[in-house]
Amino acid sequence: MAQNKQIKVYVFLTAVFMVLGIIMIFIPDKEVEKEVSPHVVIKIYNHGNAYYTTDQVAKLIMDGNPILQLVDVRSEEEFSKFSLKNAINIPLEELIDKDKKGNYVWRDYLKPEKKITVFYSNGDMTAAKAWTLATRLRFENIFILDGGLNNWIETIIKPVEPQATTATPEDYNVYQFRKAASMYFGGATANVAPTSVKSTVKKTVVKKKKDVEEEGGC
Amino acid sequence: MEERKDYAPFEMKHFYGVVVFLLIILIGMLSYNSNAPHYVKNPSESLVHIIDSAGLLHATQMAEILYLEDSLYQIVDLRKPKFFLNNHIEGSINIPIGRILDKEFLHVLNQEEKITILIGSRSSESVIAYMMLADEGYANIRVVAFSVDFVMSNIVEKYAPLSGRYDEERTVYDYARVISETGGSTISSETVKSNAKKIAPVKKKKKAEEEEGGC
Amino acid sequence: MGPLVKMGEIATGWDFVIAFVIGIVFGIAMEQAGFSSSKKITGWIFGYDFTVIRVFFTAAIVAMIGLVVMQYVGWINFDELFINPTYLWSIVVGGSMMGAGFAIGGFCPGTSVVAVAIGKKDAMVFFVGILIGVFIFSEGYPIWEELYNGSAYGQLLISDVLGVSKGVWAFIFIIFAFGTFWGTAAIRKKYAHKELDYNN
Amino acid sequence: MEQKKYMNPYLAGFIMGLVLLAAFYFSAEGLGGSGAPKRIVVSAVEQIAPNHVYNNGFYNKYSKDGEKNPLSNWVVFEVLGVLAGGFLSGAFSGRLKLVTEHSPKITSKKRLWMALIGGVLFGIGSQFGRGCTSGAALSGMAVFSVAGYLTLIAIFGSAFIVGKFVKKLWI
Repeated sequence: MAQNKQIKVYVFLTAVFMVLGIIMIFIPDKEVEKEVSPHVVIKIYNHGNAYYTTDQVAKLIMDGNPILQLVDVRSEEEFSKFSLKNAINIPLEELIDKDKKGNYVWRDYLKPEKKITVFYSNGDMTAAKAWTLATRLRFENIFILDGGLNNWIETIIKPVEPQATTATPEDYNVYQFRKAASMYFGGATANVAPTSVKSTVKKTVVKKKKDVEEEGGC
Repeated sequence: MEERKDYAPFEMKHFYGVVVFLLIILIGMLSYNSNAPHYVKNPSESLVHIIDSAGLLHATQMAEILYLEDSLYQIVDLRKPKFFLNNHIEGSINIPIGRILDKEFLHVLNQEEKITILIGSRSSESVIAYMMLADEGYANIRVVAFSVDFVMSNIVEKYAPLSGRYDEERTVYDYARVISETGGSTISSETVKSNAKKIAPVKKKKKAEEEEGGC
Repeated sequence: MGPLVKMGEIATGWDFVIAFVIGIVFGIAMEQAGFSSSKKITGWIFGYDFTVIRVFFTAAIVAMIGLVVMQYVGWINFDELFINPTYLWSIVVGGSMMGAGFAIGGFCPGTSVVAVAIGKKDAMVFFVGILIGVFIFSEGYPIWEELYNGSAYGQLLISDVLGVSKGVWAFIFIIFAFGTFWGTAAIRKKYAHKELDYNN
Repeated sequence: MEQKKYMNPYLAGFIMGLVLLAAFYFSAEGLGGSGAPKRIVVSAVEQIAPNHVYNNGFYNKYSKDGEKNPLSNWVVFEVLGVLAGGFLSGAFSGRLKLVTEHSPKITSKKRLWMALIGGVLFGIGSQFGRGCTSGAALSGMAVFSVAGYLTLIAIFGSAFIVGKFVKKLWI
């Protein structure tokens, strides 16, 4: 007797879930949030992969690596005075311009697959402003040039000799690299082929920054 | 033949119990108003606000505040605790940037009595925190274009607020000239001012990087 | 707007408290369902007890329906959830080893913890085995690092792969699951006699 | 103490589904299992040989170079909860008993050996699969992840096949 009472209940349950299932069909996926929430923007920054150092960018340029996409966020006038090789100029004011259809003009232009976009300005404050807005609007793979052009000059163009006392072999390697880079960017007559420079930048540059597997999985 | 089962049958009262339980949760969820941080300024407002560098405090103003020990201001240091411990501006509060939006610090940052000055290991760090707070309508937030180290060396130790890196965004060098001096370079300024406006429609793009989480 | 901790609705300090409480209810549900007995857990392989299948699929259905509704109503931001990344061959290799461990050992990590809690010595040995296994994997990591990181397809969603909405996949899965429920009920009648009485 | 009957699987499944939903709603991740033993191993090795942790790619990932103790993680506390929950439920249903559960056809010694082998296999497999039945399969399925379904098929498929060879262990 209890047996078919149980079956009746199971039939009832099956019916309930069939109805739920049919309702599910009509529930669409919610459109992806237009903006990245503030908490997540801070989390992305805090994970430490918002910056590219001048060494890494110099290496990418010297290798002629197509993955790099330099964006100068300063005004047009400053851009025409000086800019890094193959950089394009998107003044901060124009960064989030929209076309007629309401899409962000630069979001897709900067986002051909597998590109690394590095914003730079004189320091890294304006670049950080651009980075924050762009991250909020779901731009992809965007970074800040650490220290901006001022730092570029101080590290790449006029590298400082590490003092003998405190320097580790690592510092010397980096210094060698920077001296060669300085010649490369300084356009010295003796065209030092960059390939002969053994890359001493310890983090392999080409691998996209987010190679450390986020803590996840079990 | 009565099948030997070692588990209890599913009775209707179980079903009703579950439904009631779900209703309670439903009521709870409906009455719960989300007060997670969300944007008050839309992107263009945020851009306009940050372009004319509203809320930017100059080194001289900072020096004045420190010397006068002006209690109207409170300094928030965004660096990691280990940096804060080995040196920090006297009287400053340490809120690492990763936790700036956490609920614990809401009363510290979003209040009327004191004006908060955000400062970090570099100006980019403080401006990002500043934008996030300003965009959420936090009141009385200021930001600076220099770092804690600058304050320690150029204001606290000796009074020289306008020497050194007081505005990280200032062009410290005449780039073109400096480079040409180091070797007669060709100034690379092929500007690719692209006006390519043919933009593919925005695809639904999943965030590529793996988030923290898992089992 | 969930996930609460990550979206800043709750202070991060609560994260571990929530984890513990959720663990308790999860432990109770597993133990009550009978997951503390390896005989019951492996019953589905030999056809005399399909508890694992029933509990597993019901839980999946309920969670799926919940997520579909909540993401639509805006109570949860689906993009912020942790989606298991797909590493094809690593999963195939790992899965088959786990399957073998399941059939031979009679537990899985979660259920072994529950069994340990009620005093099953074989579960304690099983858990020690897991620790040894993890140690072996970690020590030999350089050897199979490529396999572990290879064939990565990122965080693929099955609804995206099939090009249907999540709700439609939920429906398909519900049909599949209830098919197995009724199917296994029939199978169980045939193999029920196989069940031994572990009355030790 | 007379042993109570088990709960109906569908009711237990319903509760587990709600718990899984709560885990996602509160902490954005599913109900893990093998994350805890992994972190126990990492922190143990870190105590004994810290520099070994540094240069081994796998430990390194979870040790976060000493800044954070690998054990202070969501899944570890969750598994502790499971332990407590299991005990409570066992006590409530009168199933607390220090025993080795084994089929009458095999000795308890053999059963313990089999459990050990099963555990080792599961330990290795769970790292390759980045999760176990509850972590990768169940949580993965619930969140529509292809990895979840793959893991499910791999685990249940191979368990069914291997099961044929180890029949006498169970029936």
